[in-house]
Amino acid sequence: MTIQTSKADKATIVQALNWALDDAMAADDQVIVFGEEVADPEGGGLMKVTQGLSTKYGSRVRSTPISEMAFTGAAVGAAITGMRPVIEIMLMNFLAVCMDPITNHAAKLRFMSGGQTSVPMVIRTMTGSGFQTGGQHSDFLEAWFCHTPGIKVVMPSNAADAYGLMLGAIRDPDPVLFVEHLLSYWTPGEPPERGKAIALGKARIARPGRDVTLIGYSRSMMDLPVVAQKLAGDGIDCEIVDLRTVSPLDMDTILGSVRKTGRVVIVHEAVKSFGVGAEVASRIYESLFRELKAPIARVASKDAPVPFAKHLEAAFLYSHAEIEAAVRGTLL
Amino acid sequence: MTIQTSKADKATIVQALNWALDDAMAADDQVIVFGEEVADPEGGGLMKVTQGLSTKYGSRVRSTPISEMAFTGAAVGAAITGMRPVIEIMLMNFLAVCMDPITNHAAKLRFMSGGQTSVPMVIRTMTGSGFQTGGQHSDFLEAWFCHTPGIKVVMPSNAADAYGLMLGAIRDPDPVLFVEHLLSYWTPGEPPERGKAIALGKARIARPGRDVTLIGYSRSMMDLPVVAQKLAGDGIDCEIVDLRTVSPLDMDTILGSVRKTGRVVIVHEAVKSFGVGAEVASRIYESLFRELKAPIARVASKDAPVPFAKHLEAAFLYSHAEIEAAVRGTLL
Amino acid sequence: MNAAPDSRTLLAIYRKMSAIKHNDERFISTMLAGRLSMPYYSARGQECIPAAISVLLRDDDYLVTIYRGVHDMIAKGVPPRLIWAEFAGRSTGTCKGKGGPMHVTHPESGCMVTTGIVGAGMPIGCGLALSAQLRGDGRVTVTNFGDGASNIGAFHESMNLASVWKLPLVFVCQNNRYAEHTALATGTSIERIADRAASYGMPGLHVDGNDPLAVYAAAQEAIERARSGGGPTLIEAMTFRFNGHLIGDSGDYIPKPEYAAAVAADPYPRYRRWLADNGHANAGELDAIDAAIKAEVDAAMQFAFDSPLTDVAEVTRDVFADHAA
Amino acid sequence: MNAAPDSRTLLAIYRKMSAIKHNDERFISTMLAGRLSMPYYSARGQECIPAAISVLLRDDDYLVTIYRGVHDMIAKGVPPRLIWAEFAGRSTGTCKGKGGPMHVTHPESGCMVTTGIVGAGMPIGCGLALSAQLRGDGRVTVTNFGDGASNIGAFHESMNLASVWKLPLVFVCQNNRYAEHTALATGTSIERIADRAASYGMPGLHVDGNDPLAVYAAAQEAIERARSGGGPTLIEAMTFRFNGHLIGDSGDYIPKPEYAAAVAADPYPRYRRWLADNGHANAGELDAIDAAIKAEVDAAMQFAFDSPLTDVAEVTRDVFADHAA
Ligand SMILES: Cc1ncc(C[n+]2csc(CCOP(=O)(O)OP(=O)(O)O)c2C)c(N)n1
Ligand SMILES: Cc1ncc(C[n+]2csc(CCOP(=O)(O)OP(=O)(O)O)c2C)c(N)n1
Ligand SMILES: [Mg+2]
Ligand SMILES: [Mg+2]
Repeated sequence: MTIQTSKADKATIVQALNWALDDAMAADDQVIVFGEEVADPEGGGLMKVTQGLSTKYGSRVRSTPISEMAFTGAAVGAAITGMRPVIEIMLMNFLAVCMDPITNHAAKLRFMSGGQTSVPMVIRTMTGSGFQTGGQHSDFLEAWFCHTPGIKVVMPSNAADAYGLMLGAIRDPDPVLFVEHLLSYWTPGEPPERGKAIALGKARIARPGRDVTLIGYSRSMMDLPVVAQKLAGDGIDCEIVDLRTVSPLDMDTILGSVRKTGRVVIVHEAVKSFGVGAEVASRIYESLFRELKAPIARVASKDAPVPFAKHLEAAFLYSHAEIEAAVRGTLL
Repeated sequence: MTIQTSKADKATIVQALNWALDDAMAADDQVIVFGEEVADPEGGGLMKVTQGLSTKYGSRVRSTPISEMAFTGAAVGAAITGMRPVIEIMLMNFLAVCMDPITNHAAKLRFMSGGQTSVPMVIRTMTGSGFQTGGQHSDFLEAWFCHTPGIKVVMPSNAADAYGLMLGAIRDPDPVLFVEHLLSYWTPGEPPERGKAIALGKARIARPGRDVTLIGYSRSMMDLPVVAQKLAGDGIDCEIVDLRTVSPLDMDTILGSVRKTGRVVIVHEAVKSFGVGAEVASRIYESLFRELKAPIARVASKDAPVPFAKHLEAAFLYSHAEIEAAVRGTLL
Repeated sequence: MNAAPDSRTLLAIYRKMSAIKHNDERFISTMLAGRLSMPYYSARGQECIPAAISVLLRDDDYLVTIYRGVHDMIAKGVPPRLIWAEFAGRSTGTCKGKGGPMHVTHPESGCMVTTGIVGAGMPIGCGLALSAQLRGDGRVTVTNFGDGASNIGAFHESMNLASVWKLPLVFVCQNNRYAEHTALATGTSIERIADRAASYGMPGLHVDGNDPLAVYAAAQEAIERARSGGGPTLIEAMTFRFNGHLIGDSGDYIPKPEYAAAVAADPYPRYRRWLADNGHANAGELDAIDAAIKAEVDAAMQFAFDSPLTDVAEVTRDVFADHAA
Repeated sequence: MNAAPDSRTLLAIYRKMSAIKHNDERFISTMLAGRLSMPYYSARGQECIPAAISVLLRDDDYLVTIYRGVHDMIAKGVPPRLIWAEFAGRSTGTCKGKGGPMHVTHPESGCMVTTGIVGAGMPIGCGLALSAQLRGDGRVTVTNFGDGASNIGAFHESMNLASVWKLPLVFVCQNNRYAEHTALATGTSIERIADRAASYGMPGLHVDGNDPLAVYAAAQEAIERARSGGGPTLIEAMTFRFNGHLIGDSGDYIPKPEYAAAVAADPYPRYRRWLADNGHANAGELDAIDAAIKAEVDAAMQFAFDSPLTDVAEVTRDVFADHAA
């Protein structure tokens, strides 16, 4: 695990995150890891992101009982003493059993203490439809946390970003919700530069273009390049913005792109209503109302729970055709 | 409590809600009420909304242990057998300890069961800044639930609506989050018509006007008429839309108003970022982009936890001056 | 006061165990053949528990179970063909394929909720029991969960609430010694989960979950107490799950001798032997039961695959009762 | 192994009790005079518990408390003048007036978190204790909560986690018999909350919380166990709060004889008498302590009202470390 060299051609997100945790733990003995099954006797995490760490770092890596409230709260407590806990909530829906330590405490203690304490913790969690896990295992709930002042939300889409953002999240003095996509774990991508953190709050232009700005993050970054490629064949030149950090939003990058294109399509896997897309759109309108050439389109999952059957699950998620139609719609 | 006659001039929201619960319980023995302190030996609820009910209806009204997860889940269980539980979560922030029964269960069981079971429960809760209760007792979290398909969100602003909407919520076949504002409980208003429910999902034009549409709900309905009144003096004629049901949104009423005015200011007490205002604005733009005369303005609380000190608390909340400036901004 | 089960009851238990086992085996083989796709949490090894409890329940008694719950559902009376159709995503499935293995609901057989959130079934069970208590309809609620679930807050709150309100409820902890890959002692600070009942002034019974007579006796006591207004009971039934947490689990984390001992205590052959040894049925009769069950499994599977896939328009239906379809 | 407290320690306890009582009385009178406005949860009647525990703690030991926590804070060493300034919304307050009575934090005295969410302090206490365990710095964490809080999920999860990880933690349940307006038996199914420790294989101690010697002895045992790696302890200390849930509470829900008996057992005069009767101090010496405390209260209040109100720009500061001011 630690013997990876810079010669590796490609890396997966699983590898990248494992390296990030390993590098962070090696560099700072205040970094600790806990969650259900994260230690090696229990398999090194549901997706093996923490594999090898407990063997290497001993009691700094612990498998917990099924007690999300207790161990998330424990991360808050350890963090205010200056430790840097990175905890794993096995799936994003399980955040519903431990909202209180996150939203009432982690996000607020810096403020409520008048700046005396900070809560430098990272909550890793995973989600994503496509595995037929049904209504309680694949939701995207990032909007809840984006609407909670005091916590940052990071949602990487490739290995290099996952590594750099994880290091950035661990070093960040404030709590970070770090959302990993189940489907993207094993996609090979550019390997990260070891030891180099990416600062939170910076979006990335994943594809430069002139005509329409496509804004996405997490899973939609697997889809937007495909659609953009297809549209390029018809002479439509899309710029793709990968938000990476969903809160706080990097409005400079977003507005820079929209100033150029005047057209926007926002795509996310979370259900559409009251989702992240609404905020992104509202802010763009607030700044560039007169420069927009068309209303901003939002493409997202249906406003429903995630269904079980494979063909229903596919119909729940946005499709490439919908994204394409939305892009063409901005050009009418 | 039950001897109120239609001759009463005015009613408060506390009275209206108490009547609604009483009338619903009298009409349907499947309506039950529980929550911390809701029975008479414990005082009939933090705000006395349930006062007298346990004396009248016996074990259908119960004070619970401090176990929000258990009793909210219990409401889900009772509801799927066809009972109509109305539970009280003492303050809105405490929803953070019982999100799971609400968002993973109540909101999803109809869908996940393929329509076999429904969850006709009402979750009453209260909140509002202005009482110096600090960061964990006065948040507005309605956006979390609006972003959760399968649950409706109702936020009344006066006694007549509170009564009618409570009856409507109890009769509704789906789960409803019913948010009451601490500051408005004792404001006298038009008395409700006993026995008459208001269907969920319908906004109300609280003031007709030509120039600018002001959209609000809950507390902001105490402020918008004041600001509109002031602006009327300067010849600015505001139309006020009280959403009442925040999810699902009554887009017909909203768009009808905006078609007329072409200008919109949305005001809510929840923090601005990723809040309800973003969705309302996005939908208006999606439908009426070319008819809008100015970008939509959102006025809301600062993106911060609620501070304790009175003068800071006041600075946290939007001000009348901000609303007024926003309205004037749309007219530039 | 409690009677030992007669031969008819004992064979009813066997029949349920056989149905659980054979459906389970067919689910797995059908998945491995690539004809079914789902996250499947096999309860193979745990069949005795719901089989022995369910013969004591009325059809209208309520059941709450978890992702690992097909055994509970079949024992309670959910028709396997509806479960098959659900897993195959058909319009004839219990939930039209919208729920899947973690969310089977079938009110006609009392199967009210299946949850995928650890611990979440217990509060819901309190509500079902509250409904029965207020309506005075005599229904008992059985709510199932695992050993790992006894560490989550919902367990504590529900046990306390059920006790304070004297709800007609039976908490059944199916202790298979692992929570996903986590051994009991890694997550739980005491040896017997049944002992936690004392924190609520509730009776706690610890039984061999692979012994139908032991489970039956405990369930009889608990159900009678619930039915007669005596309040809730916690039953901890010791067992094992032979196929790991979910299909695909390597089981690496289970020490080999522990696994071998668990399989040696497989309740199904053990109970077969016991029935024969004690003259309740001979091998031929038991084989005939199995054969009938297998034919039912064939038919259930056929029913599922012959049924139409659920219409994709269903993806936005049932969100609200009045939701535009 | 445990020694009884000497006269010096006994007077240190008295001094803390006096400071708690006199600050409390002044907060209330200042509120009633309209010079302070806040939701105030008086702990008058409970002062003995933190006073007797705190004399056994190091300055760098960690404290977690709740909205009803001024007694815990003062006993642990948070300077009253900073608390006064906090309540008055001054820039010199512990938290610049941004936290208020429910959220006082003062790391220098080990007061790490005050929470307004019932039960929420216990998980955080686990984390403070985990930090101490991993760093090997010998710190002990004391986490306070009420009787009502023992019914919420966080209690269960934290007790279990603390036990499994053998954390250096003391859980202190200040059982004042009411949770807001709800009597103990309405919400809790057993008589002694200390008995719930058995569910976690944890020692549970039930003591008279109005008896400094009893609290001292229990705390000594628990703190020594924690400090020496022996893991957590649950202490249930029986007490009463004389001023209701919060100022303004009518107390209607408390039976009059119960209230009268509780006031008759007021720990403050009782302890004064005991100290005098047992020759640890005479009335004059105790009066002198009280007089010094009252002078400190005067000064603390003066400090607060002489301090500037917090700048309104603070309303968007401290949300994030790098938040634009
Ligand atoms: C709140 C929550 N946390 C974590 C999970 C992930 N998870 C699913 S099953 C499981 C193990 C449960 O073990 P146990 O209660 O013993 O039941 P078993 O699977 O052994 O039948 C875990 C951790 C979950 N579904 N819900
Ligand atoms: C999760 C949650 N539910 C409800 C409340 C409202 N509440 C505040 S204090 C309290 C009573 C707590 O009683 P107890 O634990 O006995 O502590 P005491 O106030 O008696 O010191 C309640 C219900 C809350 N703050 N948090
Ligand atoms: Mg298990
Ligand atoms: Mg109490």
